[in-house]
Amino acid sequence: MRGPDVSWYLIVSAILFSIGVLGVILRRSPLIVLLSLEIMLNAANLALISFARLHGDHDGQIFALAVMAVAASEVVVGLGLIVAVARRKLVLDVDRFRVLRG
Amino acid sequence: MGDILVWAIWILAAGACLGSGIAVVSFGNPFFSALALIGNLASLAVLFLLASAEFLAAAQVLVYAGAVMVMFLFVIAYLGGRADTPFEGGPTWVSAGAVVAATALLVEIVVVIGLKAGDALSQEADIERSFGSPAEIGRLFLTDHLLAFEITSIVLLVAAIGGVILGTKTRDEDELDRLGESA
Amino acid sequence: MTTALIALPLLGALLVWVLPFSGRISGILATFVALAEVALWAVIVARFDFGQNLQLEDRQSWFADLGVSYHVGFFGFSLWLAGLAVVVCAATIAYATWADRERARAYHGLLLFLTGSIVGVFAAQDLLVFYVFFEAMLIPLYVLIGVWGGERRALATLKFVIYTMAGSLLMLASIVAFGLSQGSFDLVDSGFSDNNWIFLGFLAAFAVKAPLFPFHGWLIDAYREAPSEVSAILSGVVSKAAVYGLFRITIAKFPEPVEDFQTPILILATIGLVYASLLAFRARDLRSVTAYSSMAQMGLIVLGLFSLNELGVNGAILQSVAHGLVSATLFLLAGMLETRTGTSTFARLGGMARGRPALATVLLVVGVIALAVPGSVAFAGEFLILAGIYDEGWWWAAIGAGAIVLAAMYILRLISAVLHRARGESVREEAHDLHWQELAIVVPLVAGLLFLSAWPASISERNFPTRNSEAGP
Amino acid sequence: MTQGAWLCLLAPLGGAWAITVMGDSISRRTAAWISTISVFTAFAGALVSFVALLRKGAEERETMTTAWTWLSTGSFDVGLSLLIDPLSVTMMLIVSGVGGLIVLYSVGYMEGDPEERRYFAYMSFFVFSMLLLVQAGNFLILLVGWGLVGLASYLLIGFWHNRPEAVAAAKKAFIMNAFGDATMALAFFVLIWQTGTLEFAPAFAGAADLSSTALNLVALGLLGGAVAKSAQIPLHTWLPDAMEGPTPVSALIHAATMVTAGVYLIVRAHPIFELAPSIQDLAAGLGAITLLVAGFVALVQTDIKRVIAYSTMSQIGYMFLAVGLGAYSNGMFHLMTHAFFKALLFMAAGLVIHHLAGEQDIRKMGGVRRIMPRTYIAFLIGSLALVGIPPLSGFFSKDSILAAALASGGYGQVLFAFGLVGALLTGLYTFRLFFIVFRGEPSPLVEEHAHGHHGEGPWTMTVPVAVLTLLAVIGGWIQIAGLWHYFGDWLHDVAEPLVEPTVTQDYIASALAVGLGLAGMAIAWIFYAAPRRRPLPRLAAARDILEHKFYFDELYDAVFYKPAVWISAQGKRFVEDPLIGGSITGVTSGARRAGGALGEAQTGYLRTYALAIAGAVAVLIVVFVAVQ
Amino acid sequence: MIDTPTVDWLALSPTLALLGAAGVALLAAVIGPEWFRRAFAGFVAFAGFVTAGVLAGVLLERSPGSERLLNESMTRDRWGALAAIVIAGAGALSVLVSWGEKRRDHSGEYYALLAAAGGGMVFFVGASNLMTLFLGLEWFSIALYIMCALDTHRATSLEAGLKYLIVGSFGSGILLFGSALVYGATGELGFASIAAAGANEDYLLLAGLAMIIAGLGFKVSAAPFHMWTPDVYQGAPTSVTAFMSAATKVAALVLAMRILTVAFPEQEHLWTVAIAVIAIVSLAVGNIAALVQRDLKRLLAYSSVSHAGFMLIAVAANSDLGGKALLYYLIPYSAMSVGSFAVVAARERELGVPVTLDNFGGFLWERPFLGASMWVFLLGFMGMPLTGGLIGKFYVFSAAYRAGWWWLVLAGVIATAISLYYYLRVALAMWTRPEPRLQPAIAGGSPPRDPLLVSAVFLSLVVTVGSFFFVGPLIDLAENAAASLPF
Repeated sequence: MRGPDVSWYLIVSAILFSIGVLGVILRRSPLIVLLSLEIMLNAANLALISFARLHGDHDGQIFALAVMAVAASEVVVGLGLIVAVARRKLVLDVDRFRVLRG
Repeated sequence: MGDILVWAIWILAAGACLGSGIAVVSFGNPFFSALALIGNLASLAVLFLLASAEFLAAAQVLVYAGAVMVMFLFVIAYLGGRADTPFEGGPTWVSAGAVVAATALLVEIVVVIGLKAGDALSQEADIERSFGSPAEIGRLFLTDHLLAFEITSIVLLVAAIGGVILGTKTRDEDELDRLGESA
Repeated sequence: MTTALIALPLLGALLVWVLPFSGRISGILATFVALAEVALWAVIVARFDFGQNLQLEDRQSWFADLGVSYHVGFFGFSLWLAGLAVVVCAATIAYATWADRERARAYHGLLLFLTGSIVGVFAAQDLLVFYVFFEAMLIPLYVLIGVWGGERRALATLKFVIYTMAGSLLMLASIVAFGLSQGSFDLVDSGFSDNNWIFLGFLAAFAVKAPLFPFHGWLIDAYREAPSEVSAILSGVVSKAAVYGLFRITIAKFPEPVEDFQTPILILATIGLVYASLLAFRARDLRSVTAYSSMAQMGLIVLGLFSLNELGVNGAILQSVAHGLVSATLFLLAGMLETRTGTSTFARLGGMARGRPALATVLLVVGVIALAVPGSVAFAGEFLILAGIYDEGWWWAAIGAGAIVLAAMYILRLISAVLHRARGESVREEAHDLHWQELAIVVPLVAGLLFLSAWPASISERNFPTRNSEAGP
Repeated sequence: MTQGAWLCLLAPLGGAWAITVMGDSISRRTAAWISTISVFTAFAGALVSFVALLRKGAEERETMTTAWTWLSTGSFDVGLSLLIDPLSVTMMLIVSGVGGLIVLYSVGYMEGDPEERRYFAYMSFFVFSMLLLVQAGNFLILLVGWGLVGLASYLLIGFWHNRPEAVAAAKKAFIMNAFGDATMALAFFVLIWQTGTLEFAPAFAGAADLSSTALNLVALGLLGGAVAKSAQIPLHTWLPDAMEGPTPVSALIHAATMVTAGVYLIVRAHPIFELAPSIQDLAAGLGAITLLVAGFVALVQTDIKRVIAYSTMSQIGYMFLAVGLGAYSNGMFHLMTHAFFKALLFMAAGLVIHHLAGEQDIRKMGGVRRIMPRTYIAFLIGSLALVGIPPLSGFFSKDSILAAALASGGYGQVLFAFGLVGALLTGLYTFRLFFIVFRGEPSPLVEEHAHGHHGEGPWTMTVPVAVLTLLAVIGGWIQIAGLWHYFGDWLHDVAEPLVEPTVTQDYIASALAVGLGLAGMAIAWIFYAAPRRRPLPRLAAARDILEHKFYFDELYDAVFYKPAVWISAQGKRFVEDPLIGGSITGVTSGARRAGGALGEAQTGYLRTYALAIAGAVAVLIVVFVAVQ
Repeated sequence: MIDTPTVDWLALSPTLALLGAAGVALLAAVIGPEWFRRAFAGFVAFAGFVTAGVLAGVLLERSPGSERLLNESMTRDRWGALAAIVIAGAGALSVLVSWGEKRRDHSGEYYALLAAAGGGMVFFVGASNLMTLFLGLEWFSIALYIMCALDTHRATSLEAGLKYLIVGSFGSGILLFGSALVYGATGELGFASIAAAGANEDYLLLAGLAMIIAGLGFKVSAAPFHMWTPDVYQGAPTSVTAFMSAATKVAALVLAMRILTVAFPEQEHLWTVAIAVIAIVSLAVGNIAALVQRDLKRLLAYSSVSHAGFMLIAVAANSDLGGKALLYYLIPYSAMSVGSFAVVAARERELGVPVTLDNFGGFLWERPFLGASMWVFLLGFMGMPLTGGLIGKFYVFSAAYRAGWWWLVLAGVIATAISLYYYLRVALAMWTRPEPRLQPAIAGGSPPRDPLLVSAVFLSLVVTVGSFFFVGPLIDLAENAAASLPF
């Protein structure tokens, strides 16, 4: 049972990664930015897993698992931060955060 | 025949994955984006499965699409999913730059993969049936990657503390609010 | 001994900073330390064998992997430069005490620190140690100008720092390159280099510090804005660090590049000499004249150094000492004038000779020595320099001699503008002559100048032990 | 002998030092007397040396004494040494003797000036410097003395420092002399590198091997110094202005001693000049030109001291002429007699000025004879000596110069003609001055001061005048052509003359010179003193030229001073301020602008930060892949 | 049955000490009485850092060679141990600086997070496979994100936290993807194994390397990955900035050198040049942008960018001299960094507003010790003598020169010259004679006495100056440490 070889997975992964990058750079809602970050991490995961398959090596899978946990952690902190921001009645728009600049 | 089925599933999953990914970044409303991400994660789980990562596929669905995204949705709901117009605001060169940069990255990675594809990438290793099974993963976690495992837990712990700290209101904030009201 | 000479003022500085004395007391303490330093220097001179080269060495490994060690010691000529430093610094510290600067503890401590680092520069026999002292010398100067300077001190400090550091940093790069290619940073152990770029890096630092035309952008502001005693050290002593560096490093270590670049350097020095003299001739205030004259003199000294013969080099050292004392005294006098009139602008001065015989006499004597009237130590130095440079081409000597005529013009203008003619609008009717304490500060300097005028050979024949005409230790 | 020389040298320095250091603690009078005594002590020292030298044989009259090494570097050293030989002793005697008389005169002249102490310190210092100059045992010490007399001259010309003219004149004198110092120094550099020494004898010996270019350079450098110091054309313009100083200063420095140092220098360095004959001829030529030019300019001056100053220039021109032709003793002889009679003239003029409360304009004078008869006599004797009327001192010395010129071939005879014209002019301008000031009816100004004083001055002033009057009369008798020549013999070994005029030439020269001098006096009488005076000829152009002193000042102003000022101003305007001062501010403001631009790039939009990272990664990958 | 792997507890002990401290502090922060929390947590965190430092010292003493543990999860060597000491030192000083921070809630948690972040860094510097690298990075990064945003009542703090979080996660996303590519190219995660896999000509590996450099460059705050730095440093609580500026740089730079030399020796010709270029860009951007800053923290942030450039020069040299230079440089740099931010914190606390060049005026005369110390730190940043800053630059330049890269030396020289301008502006502001009229009011009447902060500044001063005089011993340490890397 052979499906597409690893390069196809990788291409998907690359596209997904680029979508994530686009999302982070283009979107202004911090929530969607966070979601885009998740997409980037998942793209990486996909790459890791397909490489694990390529090499027949579990390290990649384990790495991917750890990444999931890390992604979850980032989400937790990110959401906490967004909640704190919302509590301060600031507009949820990353473009509005530019007191610090120059 | 099996191959074709696998291909078909793969194409479906990959398409769904990319489609939902695009959806995530293009929906105006974060709520829909989050939902799209769930779809994205689920379709990724399928791809994982096809790449012989059963345990990870399961974890993806359970942990990610389940737990994390639920939290996400909860927060979005708490904040009231305010929609914004996607791809607008900020300096215009940012959007152009983003597209250029993302495309460049994509092309580069694809080219790199393409350069490699001829030889190495098609030579998939022969794998055991147990490849990617929970048992294997679990064993490695307790032996070779013990440290990574432990650290993952620490990261989660730290993040949890962070979530708590940031999520709760402090007295400094209270005071600020009072000042705001009196003013 | 050498380390003691370096460390004494540094420890004194710490003491002044730490002990919670009032301003006046701390000033007196600092003055005592400075005088003790002079005494220590005198002891060293007494023990020094002028028939030998490097002496009184202290050497201790600092970090061995790159071959850097704390290595200090004195040559005959560097001992004179160090003597100039300690004497001038003692005078300036005494003057600062007398002038009663605000925040006196910090001020006096910084002056002592400066003294120690200048002595360190003249003693350094390792490139990195040299760099350390060279820079350490600048640190207190920055503060002294930046805090106690005049109205435009911020600009003056910035210019001074950026100019001097830009030069110094190029030197640091050169030190790195030189030391690594030689395998040692020690000035005694290392050999010669024929790398032009490394040479130019060193040259840059010294050209700025001296300053040579056209690297003197910092000069006028710094000299004008700094407190007078700081200007005294700056022009009198700090510029001599460049002399030491030029001689001990560039000339001694880069024989080939020196040959190659001799003419351009001589041209720059000559341009600087004439240019600064001309500007001094039209400058509008006492300090500017002294500043530009200082620059002109440095051009002359560089001319002597790069004549690369015994006459010129000896003359350069002699002239360094002479000019150090002269310009320090002139700046101190400028300070004394400013405390009386609140200005050093010529247009507001004049007629101060009347009723102020001591002031007039001292200013006149110093001025006359500054313009190198024959018989003065400055004349002896300039004579040797020009005699030395004559060998490289009569035109250098001719231009140099011409510049000395210009020196006569601007110094006489200075003297007249301050002392002669009708009383200036800033000069008070009631004549305040120099106080005896001020005299006690200035007169020893003048006496030193007169002594050296009577016997310039006391320095010129004790610079180098050997009688061969090859310059360089 | 050496003790005498050192005493001679150091006594005035000690006097100056004592007056300076004691400051207010001694009275002004005490300072004056300290100075006077110190200079007379120097004279005593000079006499001791003189006597000691006389006792020796003619060949042994040369002693060097070195106090310590003054300047040395390895292979080159110069001692602080004195040379005692007939030449230097002659100068020592003149300097300290005439100097002593003038300082004594100053005691009276300067009385009441608030800064007397300073004056006398300067005077003593000057005498010291002048003695150092003439006693110097090598060129460098000579240059030291040379410079120090310049300094003393500066100090004394500008003594009344609240007068801007005095300050300006002092600066001018110093700077022109500094120019001369510089050319001398250059000459010494040649000597150092070519002969390795600055000692007189070895340097002269070594000079023989030099190339003619080098020799010409050395001689030219020395001549530059001499010309500047002795106010010869073209470096003469400072001397008339120097009359801003007190009159005794003019007498001492600008008549008797310092200005003649150039003559001394040429005599001292004659071996070099003889090796560079063209330069020596140049010296003679310059002297000849100066004596004419100065004589002409003296005709129109209206300041009593300036007239005498131009006359000094003119007489030094004679001396240059002499030494330039190699008649060294003749030049020195005239130097000595000139010291007597010119000092006398200045001091007599000083008496007049003193009497008239500082007035120096001869147009306001007239008939001074009535109120100052003895001064009148002294001035008359001085004037006659100056014109060269026998048997006064000037006659013998000036005529010996003219005779030497006559004996020096074609070039010499041209110069001889110059000298004769000069003699005519001398008679003319001297007696113009004399007649205007002393003859005729007293002018209102003179009337006004007629009864102000008792006598013509205090004894401190009159005694020196009397002594100098005597010297002006008899000073020339030590050398009478055809009879004896003690002076020439005395100097013979030091400076062997190149020309020895015959007695006939002497007589021809004397007759012509005296005749022309008398003619000049007669013309002066016609225009200024005759009962029926002839009106002055109206030569407007000539007058203009003369009153502007041949436009030398204007020329130097246009050629040196103005360009220097202009260059300086342009340098400040176009180089110093914009380039040197502006470069750093330009660089910093440029850097700050760049910083501002970077700040703009730091937009605050976090999305741009991510974009920067993504872009950089993209570039990095491309580069890596492409390079590989 | 699973064979339990043998764990080298000593190698982990510094990390564990800090983790333990974090745990204890957290407990106290949660269950202790309110008055007790801050004191206890602070003390525990301080003790944790000190213990970690001591244990790292022991580790340094007892690790003569380089030993890979747990399937290349981490390496026990002197390279990591020395870096751990520096991090622990910076952490301990940061605790002292933090003490005077007026924070009513979460003060206990703050110290727990500080200790946790420190633990992460200490672990991170020993990481020797891509997974532990990523996890360690996230460990301390997440702790820092939280700490940056800790002053939730301050909008700038939130802004800093949000920016740091998003841009930081973006950076680690790129790092992760790069790791994945490297893994794909070699099939290995461990650094040494990557090198051994011999996938030298592999484009995947190169792309991965580029992304890893970017990710680490982000943490180092090297330009052009630096843009978060000024915003975050400015917005974060000052004590956090102090910790971040010192410790994060140490961790990231040390690890960057480790991964580049261990995992990518064959790609040396690429990454040395890349790092060199990044170094130059950092020098240029950091210094030039700092010229116009008026906010002191922001100015120091740009300065830290430029110093990242300097230290990257050492990395680019890729030699034992470079390694030595890097480790040596980090010691005074950390001290100067913590010290200068501590001084800023002191001023901030007495004024109650952000410190700018304007309200810093006259500081030297009001607080002579702190002012003089600040002057010394500035001198250190400039690379002036009597501070280790000079020797650090000297070594960095030496390393670059010996590597044949004289143009890096020149770039460093020019950058230093530019930097003088803004450092000196700070100094000039500090020296300004106080004019009562212009003097900002001190919040709360009189300057708060904060002996702990003063002692932190004092210790920083001692290190800054001491590292100048005792170069020999420190260099020996650094030399031994650098010997653990395969140059």
